[in-house]
Amino acid sequence: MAGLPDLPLFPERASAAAGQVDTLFFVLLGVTGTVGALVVCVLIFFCVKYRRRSERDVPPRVSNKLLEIGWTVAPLFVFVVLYVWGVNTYFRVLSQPRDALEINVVAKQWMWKFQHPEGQREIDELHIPVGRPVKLVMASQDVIHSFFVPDFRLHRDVLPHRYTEIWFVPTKVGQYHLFCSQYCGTQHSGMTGTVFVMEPQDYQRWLNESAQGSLASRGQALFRKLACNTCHTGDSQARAPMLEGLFGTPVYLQSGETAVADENYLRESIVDPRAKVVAGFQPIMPTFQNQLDEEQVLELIAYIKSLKREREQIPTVSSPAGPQPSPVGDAVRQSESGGQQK
Amino acid sequence: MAERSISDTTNVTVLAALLFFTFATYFASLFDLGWLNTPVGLAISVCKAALIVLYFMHARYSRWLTWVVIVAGVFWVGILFVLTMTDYMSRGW
Amino acid sequence: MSAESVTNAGPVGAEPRNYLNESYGVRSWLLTTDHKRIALLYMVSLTLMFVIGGLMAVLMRLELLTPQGDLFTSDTYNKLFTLHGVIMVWFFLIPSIPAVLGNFFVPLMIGAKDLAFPRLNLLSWYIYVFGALFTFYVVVSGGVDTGWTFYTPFSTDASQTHVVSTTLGIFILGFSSILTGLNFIVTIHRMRAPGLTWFRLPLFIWSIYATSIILVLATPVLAAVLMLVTIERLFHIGIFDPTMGGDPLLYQHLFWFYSHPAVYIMILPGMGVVSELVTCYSRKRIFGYNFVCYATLGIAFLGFLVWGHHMFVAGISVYAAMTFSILSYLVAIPSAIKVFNWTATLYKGSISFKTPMLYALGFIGLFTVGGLTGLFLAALGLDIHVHDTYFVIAHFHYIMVGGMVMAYFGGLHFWWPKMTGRMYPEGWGKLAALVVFIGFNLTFFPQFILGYLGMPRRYHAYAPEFQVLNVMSTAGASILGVGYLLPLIYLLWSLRYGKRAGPNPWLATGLEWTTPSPPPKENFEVTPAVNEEPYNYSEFLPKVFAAEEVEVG
Amino acid sequence: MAESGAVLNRAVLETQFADLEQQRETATFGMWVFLATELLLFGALFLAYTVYRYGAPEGFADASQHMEKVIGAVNTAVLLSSSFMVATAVRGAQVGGRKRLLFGLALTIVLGVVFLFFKGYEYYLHYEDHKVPGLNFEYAGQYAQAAKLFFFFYFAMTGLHAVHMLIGLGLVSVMLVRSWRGVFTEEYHAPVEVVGLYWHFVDLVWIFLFPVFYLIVKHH
Repeated sequence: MAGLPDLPLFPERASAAAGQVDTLFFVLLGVTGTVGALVVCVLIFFCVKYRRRSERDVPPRVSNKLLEIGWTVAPLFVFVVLYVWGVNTYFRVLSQPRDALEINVVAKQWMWKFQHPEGQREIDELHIPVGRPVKLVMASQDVIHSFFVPDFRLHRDVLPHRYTEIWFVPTKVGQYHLFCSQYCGTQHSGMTGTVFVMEPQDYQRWLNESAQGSLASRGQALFRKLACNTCHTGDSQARAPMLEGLFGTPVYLQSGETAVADENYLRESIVDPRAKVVAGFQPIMPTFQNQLDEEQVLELIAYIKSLKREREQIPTVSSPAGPQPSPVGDAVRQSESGGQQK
Repeated sequence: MAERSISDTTNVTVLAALLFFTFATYFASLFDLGWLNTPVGLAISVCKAALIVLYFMHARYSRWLTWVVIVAGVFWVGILFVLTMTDYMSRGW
Repeated sequence: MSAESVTNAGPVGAEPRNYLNESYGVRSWLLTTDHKRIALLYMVSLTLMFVIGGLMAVLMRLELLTPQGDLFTSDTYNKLFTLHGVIMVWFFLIPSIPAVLGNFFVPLMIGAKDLAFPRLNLLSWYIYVFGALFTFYVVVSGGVDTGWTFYTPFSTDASQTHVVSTTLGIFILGFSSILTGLNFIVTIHRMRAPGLTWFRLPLFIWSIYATSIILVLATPVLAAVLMLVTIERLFHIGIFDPTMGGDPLLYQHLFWFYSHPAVYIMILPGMGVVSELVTCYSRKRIFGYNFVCYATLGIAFLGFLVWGHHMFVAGISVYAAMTFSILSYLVAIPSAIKVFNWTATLYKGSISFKTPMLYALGFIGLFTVGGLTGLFLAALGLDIHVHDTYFVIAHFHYIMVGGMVMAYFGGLHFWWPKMTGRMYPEGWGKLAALVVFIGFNLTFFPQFILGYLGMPRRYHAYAPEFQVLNVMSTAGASILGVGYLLPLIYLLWSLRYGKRAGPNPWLATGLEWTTPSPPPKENFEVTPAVNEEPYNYSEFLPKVFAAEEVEVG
Repeated sequence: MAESGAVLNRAVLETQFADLEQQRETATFGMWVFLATELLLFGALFLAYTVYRYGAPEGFADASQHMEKVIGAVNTAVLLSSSFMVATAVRGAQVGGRKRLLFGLALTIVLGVVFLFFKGYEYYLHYEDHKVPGLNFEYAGQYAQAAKLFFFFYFAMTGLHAVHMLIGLGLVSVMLVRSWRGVFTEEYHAPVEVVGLYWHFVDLVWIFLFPVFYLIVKHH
């Protein structure tokens, strides 16, 4: 055996949130440690000092109402402080930055699948650049899983049929454990992976090496294959709503309500189109629930999201200053070149 | 504490009220009152339930202990509803 | 007759009539309506379940000696922790103190002849056994692998094991819980001896009362949700299946509406026992009796408002999470009050360190650790890290095992003379208490560190850097196992060879100590009357000593 | 007469109680506590119903149009009348009117059976209509998913209610037999009261089941 066994006692701090969570931990440890130590010390002190010396001992009665009220009210104040601190940390960890690198996560028994916006796909491995916010949009294909990277102090359940989100800023280059922490069956303990946090230039190199066509482009291909474009033609006479520029905008529904076209809305509209029908249209769209897996749904959503960007850039593209590459254009080119390579 | 019996007149009156409320709730459901339909239906049900608890179940003439049980039961169902619906109603915020 | 009986105060040659020698034969036990005999029936069945559940824990700890999952297949391991949880939670912890010590001592402590509904009491035991049979069937026929929490959609769609038999077993057991709780509530309200007002009740009664409220109001929700899981699994209607319009989080809401208060079902009776022990062995009235009473009810009530803290990362709304977080802090206050009051009770006391007192002191220390680490989990910002890790495992084992099981053993030793008429061997008792305390801490303290390091719970194989702490934990578990085995042996031994016990070997106050050990079938020769507050040691003891002097003189 | 009453009382007084009054109050209190349990049992199901109705209000309203409103209303009246009969029987027991006791209990059973008959007929209609989830569920239109949940909760909750009715009918029958044998007196009739409480509770549950399943209005 070579030397002492590996015995870490504290996890690494590899994300921006880790420090905040640890601070809260140490505050709690300080407060509870003090209280706990005090109780135990007093307990031991009393046990020694007031041990029975004679079988005929008759101790006096003691009571003190003020003391009682004191130690009822004091914890209340401490707890309020701790609570506010906890909520504060929670919100700081949860509230999302704007320019995050968005990566899709599909969990299934018993693996993690990742899709990068540029199209790279990985299983049980996640490569990300250091120092840049990363946002994960997660869904499960079967049961509930939970995305857990201890060194990032991060935890979020991954639910079937619904997107949950989580974000973080990796601050340290290295490799980190990824665990599934919600029990999910036979290979639950095997549903682990590794997060590779890389220098930006290394990440770029990795991206180039593993390029395989962007998500949006795959979504576009799928869109055609499923013949979505027969109804979603994109003009105002179509049988189905226009998808261009849809993402992130409010949608008026037949029920009179309004919904925001976010990922969860788009997802629902694909797998259960009749749940929220857009005002002015018939519920004629069939469900794609059993035809698409979660990854394909995410690809379609990526495509729909990219349609928004394209429209925003129409003026730029048609401007005399010369064509600027739009993400979708890039993606299509990439996928074409990928196709040629095969 | 000796038990107190409830007279037949009271019993018959209560039955009449209950049947009337049943008709009322049915009648109310024939009209589209907008969001009010469900509250109206439930309010009538609460009235009926109150009559049964108070008279048929003798709660009106019972010890405070019975009342503690009734209030606790209703209150705990309230806890279940309020805290769970807190989650569902604020998910979209 | 054996030699010991000569030293007994009772008439030489014949043992006085008591509930044990009142009648003989299997029938007289299986058809008894005597609460004391039913308590013993429960004790035997619970011990059996405890041994089975404990063996499963030992097997799990053995598996976790090495990072590779090499001793069992992952399926076997998953079944082990599921059954360990199911058996320990529902078939040992929930009934433990209420059904054994509560059944035996509630009527004795309030001066009643029996519980209000003796036949219902026997029925509760049969229902318990019936539920346990389902669990045995599950064990024998191949097990269940959902975890004791039965999270959907795993339990309804994915699991290939005996989910339905297990949920039915627990469903049936629920009736036993409800009927036991109902019986206690009614008994405590309606059957108290003359003069025994609420604020003259021993704290054990208060805690059993609060526990019963939880049993009665929470268990039906578990019954409903298990029913839904069973139907969903059998018919796939989509109740909790999100692809068919259901919401798996609703399952979690309903499940934890029961299962969080269930934690208080498990710990409140333990607190009651500890209050009895601390007062008796320090010869003091409990410090702040009224506050402890209110704290007991406060825990039972607030315990219902905090279930959402099991779901902070599950996808509930942030506003719901905030609500549940603050409520979770609130429930810690009455628990803190109790710890402070037990400690303050020792002040100026006359403390003797008999075995039950050792367990009680151990309880206070371990419960404090368990309770304080609960604050870590209630803190939203921290729970997103330690949720579903070994930190949680360590936390609730400090409460369940360090708290409840310690209190159960303490209470068992304390009342053993009353229940059996025999003293347990004091030296062995102290040794076992010490072994349990050391073994427990060695088992579970490393798990706090493991948890913060990020080892998730329910892992059959784990990352190699977690090994050293896991080995420590397994070593502790083997010590703990020995610690539990010792009382099993010497308590059985004492049934035959133990010193005979007088009516009040500890010089304790309380009605149960005024009747012979073991008590007669009808508990008291004359219905006792009470005209003083509980734990009135400062007046009780001088009287006892004076009487002794008269006798000697 | 007084003496035979005392003998009888001694026979029905259980040993753990001091007197019949304590025994009676204990019994009714026990039933009330049990009803609190029942309340939470049904409460959990009502909550599940509420959550899904909150998620799909139109779907639930749509599905509710398939309910047999009139049968539901008639059944409500039947059940309320049966409660009245129980109340009459209890009154009879209290004032020593044996005839009224027997009459009340018998009519309770009749009305209870009528209720269950109607309920069974309704179930049959739903079965014919292919509205039984897990058995033969078919639903046209965009609300199929919500409707399935609606009908599931309908069957689960009215089914559980019907099970309670059956238990109640059994208990009332026992009471009828015991009153026929003359067990109950002015002093001792706690079992009738306890069973009465249970029956009223089952009635209460229906009072809420009726509007939430049968009477959802579809807005246009």
